[in-house]
Amino acid sequence: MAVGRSSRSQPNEEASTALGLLLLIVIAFAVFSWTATGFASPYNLYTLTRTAGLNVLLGLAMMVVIATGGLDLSVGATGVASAMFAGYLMQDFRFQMVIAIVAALCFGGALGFCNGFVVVFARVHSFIVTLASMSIIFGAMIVLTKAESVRDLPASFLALGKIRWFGYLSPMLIVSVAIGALIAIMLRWTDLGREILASGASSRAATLSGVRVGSRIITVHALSGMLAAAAGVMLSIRNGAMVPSMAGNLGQEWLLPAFLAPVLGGTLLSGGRAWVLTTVLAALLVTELTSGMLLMAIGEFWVQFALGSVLLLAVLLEKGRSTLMGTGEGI
Amino acid sequence: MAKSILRQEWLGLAVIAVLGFVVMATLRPSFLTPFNLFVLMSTFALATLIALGQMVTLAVGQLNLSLGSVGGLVAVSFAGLMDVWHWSAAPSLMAGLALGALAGALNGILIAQFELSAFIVTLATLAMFKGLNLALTKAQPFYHIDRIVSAFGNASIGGPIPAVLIPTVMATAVVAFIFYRLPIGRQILAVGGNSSASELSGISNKRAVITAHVMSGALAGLAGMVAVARLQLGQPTIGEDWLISSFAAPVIGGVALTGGHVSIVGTLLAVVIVALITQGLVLFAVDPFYVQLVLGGLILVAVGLNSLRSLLPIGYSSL
Amino acid sequence: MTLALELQGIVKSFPGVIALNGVSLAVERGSIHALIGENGAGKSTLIKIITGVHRANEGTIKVDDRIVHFVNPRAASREGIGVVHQERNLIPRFSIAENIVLDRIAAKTFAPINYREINRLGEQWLRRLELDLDVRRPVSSLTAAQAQMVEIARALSLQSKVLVLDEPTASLTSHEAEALFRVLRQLRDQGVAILLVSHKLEEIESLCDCVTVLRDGRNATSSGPLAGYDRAALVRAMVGRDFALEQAARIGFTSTASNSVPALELDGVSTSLGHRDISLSVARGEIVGLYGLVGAGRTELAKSIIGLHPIVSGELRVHGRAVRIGDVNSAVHRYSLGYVSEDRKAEGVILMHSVLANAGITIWARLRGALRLLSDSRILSNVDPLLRRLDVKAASRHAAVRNLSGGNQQKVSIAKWLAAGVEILIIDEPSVGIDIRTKAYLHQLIMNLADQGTAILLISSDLPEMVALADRILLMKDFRLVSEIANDKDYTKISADIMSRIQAVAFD
Amino acid sequence: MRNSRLFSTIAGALFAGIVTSTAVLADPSTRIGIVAPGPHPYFTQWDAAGQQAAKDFNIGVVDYRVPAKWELAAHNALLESMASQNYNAFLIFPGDPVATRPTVADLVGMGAPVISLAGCLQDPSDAAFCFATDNTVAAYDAAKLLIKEMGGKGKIVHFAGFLTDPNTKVRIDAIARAVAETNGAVTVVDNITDLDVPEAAQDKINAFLATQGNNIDGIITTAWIPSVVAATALRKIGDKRIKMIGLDNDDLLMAAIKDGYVSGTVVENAFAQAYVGSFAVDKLRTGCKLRDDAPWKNANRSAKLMDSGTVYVTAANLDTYHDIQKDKAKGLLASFKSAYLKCP
Repeated sequence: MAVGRSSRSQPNEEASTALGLLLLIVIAFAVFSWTATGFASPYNLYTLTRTAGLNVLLGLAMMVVIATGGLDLSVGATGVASAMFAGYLMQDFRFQMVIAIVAALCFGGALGFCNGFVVVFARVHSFIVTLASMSIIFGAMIVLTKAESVRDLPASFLALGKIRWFGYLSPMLIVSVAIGALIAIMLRWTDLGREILASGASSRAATLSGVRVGSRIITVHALSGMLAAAAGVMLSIRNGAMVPSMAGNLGQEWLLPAFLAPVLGGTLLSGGRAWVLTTVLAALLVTELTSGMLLMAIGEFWVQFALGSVLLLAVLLEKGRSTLMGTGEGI
Repeated sequence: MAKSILRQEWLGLAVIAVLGFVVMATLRPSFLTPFNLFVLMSTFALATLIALGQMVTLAVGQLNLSLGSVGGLVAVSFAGLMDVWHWSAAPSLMAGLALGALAGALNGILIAQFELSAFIVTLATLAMFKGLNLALTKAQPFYHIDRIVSAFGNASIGGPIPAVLIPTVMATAVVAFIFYRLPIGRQILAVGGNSSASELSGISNKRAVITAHVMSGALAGLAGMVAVARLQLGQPTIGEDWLISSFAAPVIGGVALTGGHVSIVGTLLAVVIVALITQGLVLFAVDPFYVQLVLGGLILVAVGLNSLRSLLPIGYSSL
Repeated sequence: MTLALELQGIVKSFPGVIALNGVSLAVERGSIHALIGENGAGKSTLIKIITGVHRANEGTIKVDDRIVHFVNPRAASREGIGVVHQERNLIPRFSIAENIVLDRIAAKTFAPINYREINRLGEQWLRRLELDLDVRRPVSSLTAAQAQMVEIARALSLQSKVLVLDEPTASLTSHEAEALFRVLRQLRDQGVAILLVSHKLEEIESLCDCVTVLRDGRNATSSGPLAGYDRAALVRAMVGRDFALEQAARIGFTSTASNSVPALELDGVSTSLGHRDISLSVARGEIVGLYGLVGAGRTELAKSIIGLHPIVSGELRVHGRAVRIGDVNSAVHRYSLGYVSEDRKAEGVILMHSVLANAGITIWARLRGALRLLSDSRILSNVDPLLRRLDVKAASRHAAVRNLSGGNQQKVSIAKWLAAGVEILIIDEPSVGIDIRTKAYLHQLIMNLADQGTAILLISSDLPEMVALADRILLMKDFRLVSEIANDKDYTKISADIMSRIQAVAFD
Repeated sequence: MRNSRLFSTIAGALFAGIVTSTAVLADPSTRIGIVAPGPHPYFTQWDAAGQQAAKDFNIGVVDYRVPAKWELAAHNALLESMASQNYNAFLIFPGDPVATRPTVADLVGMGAPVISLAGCLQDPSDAAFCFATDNTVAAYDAAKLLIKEMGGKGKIVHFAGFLTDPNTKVRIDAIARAVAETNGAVTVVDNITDLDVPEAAQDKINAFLATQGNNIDGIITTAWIPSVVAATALRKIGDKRIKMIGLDNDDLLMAAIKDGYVSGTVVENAFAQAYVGSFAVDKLRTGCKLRDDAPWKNANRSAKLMDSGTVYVTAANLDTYHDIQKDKAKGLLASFKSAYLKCP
């Protein structure tokens, strides 16, 4: 009995992708250090790690849904709405900061839960459901807040944004990486994560093995909502205010970073494979590229074009890789 | 049976549209003033092009997130050609259409040739086209468009009928002709309806997919240029908020998200309904942000109804 | 010669399995030719080679005495091979006429379509099939039989010289099947060569002129007139006279006090899928076979039992207790009920995941510790003995199941139920696409399971397998149970009995 | 093995980068960054004014930069990147009056003085002061001018920009105040907001004019896109009965003033802001201080506002208003030197 072609066990693939990304990060770092004035300055590293913290969360928020073969367009709307919710609790109801943040996470989780619920019970693809909910959530948020920022926040909350370690490190990245570690543990070392991946790889096989695929889909949407909420809170901490437009109209500005990290990190869009480490590294790389390009003379007007190209390049590479390996895994 | 359901499907929309019209006209007599009708039809003209642009990709079972981004890029290029290089309107229009089609072709080729997900490809090109737009314009509008274009954007062709309705009517006719009369249109629908069956019957699925995206790009480009004519300037922000409405109208109009079926009349009626709602909110001084809420809700209701309908057994396709 | 289609020495192998090993086939013009064989005999692979879906590793294909090479399905249809697959290949929203002439639409790009012409053509072909339908109706509104007719019309419209029909009557009523046969005879008389794949010997006898029997990827008979065979001879050719001897016969199941309460019992069960009044019982340690033709509703019954589809009336009892199983999760974890799917690649295993992940999926919930934590080593310690016992051959426990052979995939698919320690196991077509040795091994495994007290409901279309394993055999037809046979392991007798019963009820 | 090599590479690159960047940081001359929050024709004057200031006041570098999109995150990212590039003095239009504060705090913390330009940060902030047109005054003046054009009576509609922009609310209030002074002769029919997206503005403004155009006598627009759209709509209707006053300097608006469809526009002195601002921030960086007794105004959410004034542009002074702005800039410069600044 031939044992197929090469045995491609998942950890190896993840490690090689991670190594590749790490190499790119280092190369980019070296290149930008030489070419872009101030790239390696402590302040730039500080802001870079701060932005990376946000991008890591966004990537993870999308990754967990992609793991089941779905997607969540409403991350931006959910993130901003949840942050606004926390802001109102602190500003108008004088909630303790920690309680407000926890409440915001729950709020985001609840919004995600609704997404997942509709996806499962209306049996409609998550694309169209989250497209609609992105419009509904953002619309409702604007109507309720009259599009006004939350500006009167407790000092303890504002102080969080000023923490800076060793001069060049933002704790936001550490928090995000810690959350990433939790999700990695969840995906690899709990039955919940394993069931999520099984649901994404083959919902029929998973169902027939006794996995409640529907509730796993709801789980990841809720988790995605929570992570989006965490991203919203993190950005609010950085801004010192909750601004309704901080993720752009309908939260659309978060979509590109949210998809860039998992796709670059080798998460399969068809589901069943999701790597936290590479998603985190990919988010770092994207942040690094953005920052470097801003610093180089290329100019801020080309950043978006470049990020789009990177996304395209990533899917083309993944396609080429899976064709070469003959695995036929769809992107 | 299916046919009667189909008919009911857009009969319902027609009833809603007419009712909405009547309600508005009775509650606000000013609704029927020629200028208001002119404005309503201008809105309709642009929104229809956007909706059709998304509908053609839905027809082949895919989607185009870059629709607005293509529209914006074509809009500024169209205006830029006239402003910077002093081209006249006609060649600029041609160049704009070609650029839109080219952008669509890029999407289509990446998707069909490399077998990539339409979602991720058009998300990437959304960013790329928008980036090009910003890099070209430095985010500043082009003001000096050809007088013909600005006159066209404001002109009426008899009574309250705006001239910008002409490209929309023509585009709709062409799209309808392609989908109902031309082999390539039928091939697009066949691929959307059952791609393995279409492949077996000798249809080139790749060509159908690419064609659908080319059409989508051209329609987006045309929409962008109509927007320039209406705004009287080449705004780089054109297209930024097309995403939701581009899906809303076809979905409400009964276009199958899985592909293989388009309803042009349904889509047009859905555009009318959405336009009436937007107008109604302004007329009744309701917070304009409710538009977002209502649009999202309508999409959900429409897909909910569709999935309900698909539960009803009709013939073998439900097996 | 008047051979419309001739295949010689066709060899086709897939990784780990040789599906066809030197198969020949000759189909004469103006004849209806039956291609028969048990499941896994290689019929569908052969059909796929004839229709250009697969390419043979060796051998020649001749159409009208000309050697041809089919690089894709399109090439086959250009050579006059028309095919009607088991699943429908129609564009749902298109009209009947348009579906019939779809190939013409595919050939052009911009020349406007003349619907009057298309409707005329469509009507012409429909009329040839004596079908009175409005050709402007969308095919989504047709019944399965009508849709199949449309596909036949489409195949004919391509001037097909050879018409291949794969299990055409599987989803037809007997009345509809008769109508189809009239059409096929008529086409034969017009000179069309028809290759018919079917399980139903009755319909083959009444319809076909010639026959080729396949067994285990080889010709059991070469192509020849059907007149030379009676039904028993066909059955012999299909199942192989001495094949049953290879099987280790199982010591019969005996009812004792410890298994007097059935582990699984259905009492007058009807399902939302159309099963009516199904009553059956499986005791601990018993293997109950469920036999039937394609489309009889066996798999659907299995899926209804495990909670995938609702049971609308009647009672389902597990260990004597009436239960309602809402989903597979509770079937597995509450009622200790497992299901080995017939569709291994889509439902049995998760191809992209590791052996470990596949074999352990049913016990994750049980093994998890605090905070739902669950380590690989913990799963491994539970499933590794099983994987060893099943002799699963894989590069490592972390290798993706995709890279395993069919037999090893099937072992993994069964391993998860062993790991779960289910008391009731429904096994659906366990040996499809699996080589003989692994098959024998699986049979031994199933028997051992039963001996250890597992109640097994075995679904199989493989008659020798059924006879070798089952203690009792239930016959299913059109979503109803029609007969029960006590299995005394006398293969010749039992197989003839089953065949005659199932064929007897085929057209009632 | 492999990993340790990677880490040493990272460490090496880090070290090299830090060394080079600190070397550049030692540059003693003033490098001013003028940063707008997003593309807007209003800011085009800043570039030229900055260059003028660099020449007139002998400042090392004055660069005008703008993010590709009107978006807070992009604005912050641009500011951060400029801080890393050794810009050591900033004139910033805040992307958000509160959410830009932490970034400004960072910049000031690194020793770069910041003046908030054309729009103010909400107090308390680390900006030295706010140099902007007093929104209340500008909107009030515009409303007064409109009321005068309308002959002291009639109905007004106000088309405004994003509600998210706190200035929008301030302007609504200022217009209400001007209207209130007419004792009911003039009323505000509606304040329609969030018109900064072209399509939305097009739909809403046209719909409003279509249905209620006969009902109103005056239009005041306080944002860029609604100004353009409303001016275009009036041209389309061809009706010069409705008086309109803008609060912007878009080309199409200017053309409409020239052709008589729009009465005039109250233009902020963008030239003066960047020109005088550059001078001020350079002085603040090189040791000068602000006087404790400077005549700050308390407006625009800031207690330290220096009003940069406005110019009322009509068909009569359309071609010369840039000169008027420059003249006024000289006046502002003089008063800043005398009343606001003290140098050692």
